[in-house]
Amino acid sequence: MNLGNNLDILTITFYGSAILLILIGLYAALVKRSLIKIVIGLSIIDSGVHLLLVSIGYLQGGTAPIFSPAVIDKNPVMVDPVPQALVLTAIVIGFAVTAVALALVIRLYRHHKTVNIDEIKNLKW
Amino acid sequence: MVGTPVQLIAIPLLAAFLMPLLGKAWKELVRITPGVVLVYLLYLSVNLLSYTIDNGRIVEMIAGWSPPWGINLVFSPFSGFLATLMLFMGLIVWIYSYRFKKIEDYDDYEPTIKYYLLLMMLITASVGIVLTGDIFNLFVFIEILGITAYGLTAFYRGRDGAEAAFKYLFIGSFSSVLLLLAIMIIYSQLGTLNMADIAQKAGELKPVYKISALVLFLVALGIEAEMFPLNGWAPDAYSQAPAPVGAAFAGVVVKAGLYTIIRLIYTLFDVGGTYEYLIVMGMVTMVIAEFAAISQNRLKRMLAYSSIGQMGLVLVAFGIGKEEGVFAALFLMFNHAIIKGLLFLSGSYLVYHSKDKYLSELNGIGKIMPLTSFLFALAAFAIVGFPPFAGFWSKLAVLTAAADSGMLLIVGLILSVSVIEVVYYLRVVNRIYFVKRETDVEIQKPTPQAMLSMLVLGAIIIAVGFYPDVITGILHKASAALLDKTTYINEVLSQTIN
Amino acid sequence: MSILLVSIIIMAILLLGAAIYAVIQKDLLYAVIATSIISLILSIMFYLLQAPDVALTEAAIGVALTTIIFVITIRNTERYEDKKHVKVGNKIIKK
Amino acid sequence: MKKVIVLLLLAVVGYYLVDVFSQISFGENRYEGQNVRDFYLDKSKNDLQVSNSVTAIVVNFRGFDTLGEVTVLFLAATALGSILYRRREDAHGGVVLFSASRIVRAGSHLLFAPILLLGAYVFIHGHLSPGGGFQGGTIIATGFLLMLLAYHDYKVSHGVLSWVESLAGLTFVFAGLGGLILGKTFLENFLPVGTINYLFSGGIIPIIYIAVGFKVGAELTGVLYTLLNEKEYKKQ
Repeated sequence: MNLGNNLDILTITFYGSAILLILIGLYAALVKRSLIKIVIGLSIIDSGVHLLLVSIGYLQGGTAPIFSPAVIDKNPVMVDPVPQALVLTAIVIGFAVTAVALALVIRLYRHHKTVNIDEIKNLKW
Repeated sequence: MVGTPVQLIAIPLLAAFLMPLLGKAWKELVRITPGVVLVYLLYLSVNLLSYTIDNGRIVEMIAGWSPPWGINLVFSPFSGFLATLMLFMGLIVWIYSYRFKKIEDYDDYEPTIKYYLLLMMLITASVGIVLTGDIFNLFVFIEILGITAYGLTAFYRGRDGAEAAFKYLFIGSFSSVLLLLAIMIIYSQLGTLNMADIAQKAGELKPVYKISALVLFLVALGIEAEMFPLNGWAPDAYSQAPAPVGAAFAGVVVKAGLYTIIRLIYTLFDVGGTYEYLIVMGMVTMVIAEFAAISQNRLKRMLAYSSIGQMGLVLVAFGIGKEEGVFAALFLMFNHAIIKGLLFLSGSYLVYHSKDKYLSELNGIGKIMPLTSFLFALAAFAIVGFPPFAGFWSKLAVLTAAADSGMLLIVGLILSVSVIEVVYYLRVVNRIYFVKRETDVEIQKPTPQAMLSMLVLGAIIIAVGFYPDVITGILHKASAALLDKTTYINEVLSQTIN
Repeated sequence: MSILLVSIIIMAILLLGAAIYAVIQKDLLYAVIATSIISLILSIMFYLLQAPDVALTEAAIGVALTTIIFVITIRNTERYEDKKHVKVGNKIIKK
Repeated sequence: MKKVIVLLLLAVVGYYLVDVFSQISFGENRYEGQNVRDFYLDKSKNDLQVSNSVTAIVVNFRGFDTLGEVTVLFLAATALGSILYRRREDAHGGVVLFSASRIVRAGSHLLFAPILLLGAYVFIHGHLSPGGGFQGGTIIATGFLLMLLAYHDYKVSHGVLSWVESLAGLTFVFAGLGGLILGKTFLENFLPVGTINYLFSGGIIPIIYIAVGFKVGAELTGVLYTLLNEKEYKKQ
């Protein structure tokens, strides 16, 4: 599937939505008082960064970097596989960090019976 | 040569994957394995270091692709020295935590295995950060370090540990996002992830990218290295984590963070003004942290702030630049690892059963626990820089370096901050020896192996104090290796596929 | 403008809408569902950006696993962000 | 007040990001001459005979990252267990996300095997088509998740999980050390590479990716199992 050559609109859509995702996530992580909301914010930031990274690797008219039998003889232009490999790693790492964060939230709930940071003494700053 | 640098990473990973199975065979193996691995790695690392000092860097390719195509590990006198130091501290921490009461105090065997696994990986991740020559690989190792550090901080089942760990994780997530953005900017412009290649091509970068990447990197790594506004996690994490882990944070983790900052500034980007920036940030970090330390009434928080202050001093020394500044900074890092390690290790036995670890609970403990108190006092004297202990020489080196560069203001500031340091450390020593004991908190005798690890550190402090030459030779080589950027680039990039 | 382009823009708007919804929604369960919608749209976007591997990963990890661990956490802690809702017995009452 | 500061911060960050990224052209070829992208594409097609070049990068060129990545998951599972650890006497009743009806149970049972098969297919063909160890492993974990949700008392044997996890991890490290032992470098391919687009191609790449698939599947199942078995706290 080819995205066409409306590069300006595509730039604004992909970069714009990625940057806005980062900002929305940042807002949630910094302003919200619920620990779960904060973790949601962090994972939204991660999503934005991943979108940004994949967009950077895109090449106009490129195909997916897979030499399937259909394309191998045509010597096609391919998008950059490196950012994709990096994002693959980053997604898995992000999941691991989210899992640990949520485990900590459950632990904090056990002790405090709340996930609101205003009521958890040491988390205020 | 006995082995290659990649074994420093591969063997602990092998052991980590094996440990759950070993535990099924014989439970004691879980406690012993990390120690055996660390001993072997230390042996390997010392051998490699002595080889490197004579013959120059070892650049190891991974997966058979020469730099800049593949990932590579660089074992230079500089990175090798730090890796050896980290492995040594790791071994000491392992000896200390072997059958450490508070870790073993479970009716179940599960947490023990997790503790040793996480501790071993904490050391390995730090070694990986120091050795790697690739920025994305650096990111992966920083994430490994992060996960282990969160797990270890929340290890005790009290509530404060989880709070400290969440705080750490929150700040750490921002750090990883910023790192990823910086890597992205560099890759989009230079099309490479290899450090030497980036250093070579950095001149082609437009200033906006260069500066933004550098700023993103500095903020992200400043979190690990406890730079000033980003160190909110440190005092909590230090005081809530199990005692040996606190020592590992001070001796190993912070070093890894500092290393990356230094590597970035000295090798990757030569943006004007970063050295001055380092000096300013270092000074600010140092002054604020030392003032925070003097107002603490809990032992571990005081030690944590003092540790941040020392890191500030190291940044100042690196900011002075030149051979002397780098030498002084490395010497400080070495001393800080050993001495702060001893302070954490011995201090935690002094306030073992106390709940809040107030300083007032140290009163008169010198008569009850003479040897531990003596070691604590020894470390306290060493860290404030009294002759003839190890700390004296490093502080002297910083002051000489600053004075030689004509930065008299800095000399004055360092000296006055040192006075604060002297005040609060002597206050503690005074409490230990000359104030009458009032609390009835129970006393815990150190286990023999904990005593052994503390004595080794104490012996090193005294030995380096009387014969600083044993360490300065290596340090000079290491600082020369760091400053020689061109050889670094050439040696890494001249590797070919064999 | 091709249909593809229009649908990409619509997807971007949905993506941001879901993100804003996830942030302002007080019911954390709905917020989590919104984050899984973000992941779903992202994975389509990755596919359009010629990154099928990343799309698969995001679909498997972002949509399925991340959502489920959030849901488990909410089940183990509390469902509402503010104090206006309290759980009495098995019912949730608005104050 | 705090919101104002945060909004200001967001404005600064947003302006900065837009400023930097608006200068990075979207969809254009940015590199001239020799560069990593072309090198990887070329080598993955001609030297390694791997069809999916992302797999080639993840497992071979940057295989060290992947080793680190599996370690991150492994440690996350470990840390999770340590964080949520509770003494047996404090434990009390499991969490029921929702009570599954008979139809759901029958459906889950029916779907379980095909999902596992799909996961295995995805990671076995990681070097030929999109997907691979991480995706396949996650799919397998989803299959177990289905069973865990449908049957509250569904037990995943911890012993089996840790055996699978450890053996898969050891396979990865030994596949890496194999190169070192044979006088090459760590993680270097030491098997014949075969022909591109055949199942037996790519040397050690499919072996490593299959190991990663098993490891990720076992680890994620372990994470889900630990979280699902988090006991509700004793009500005072």
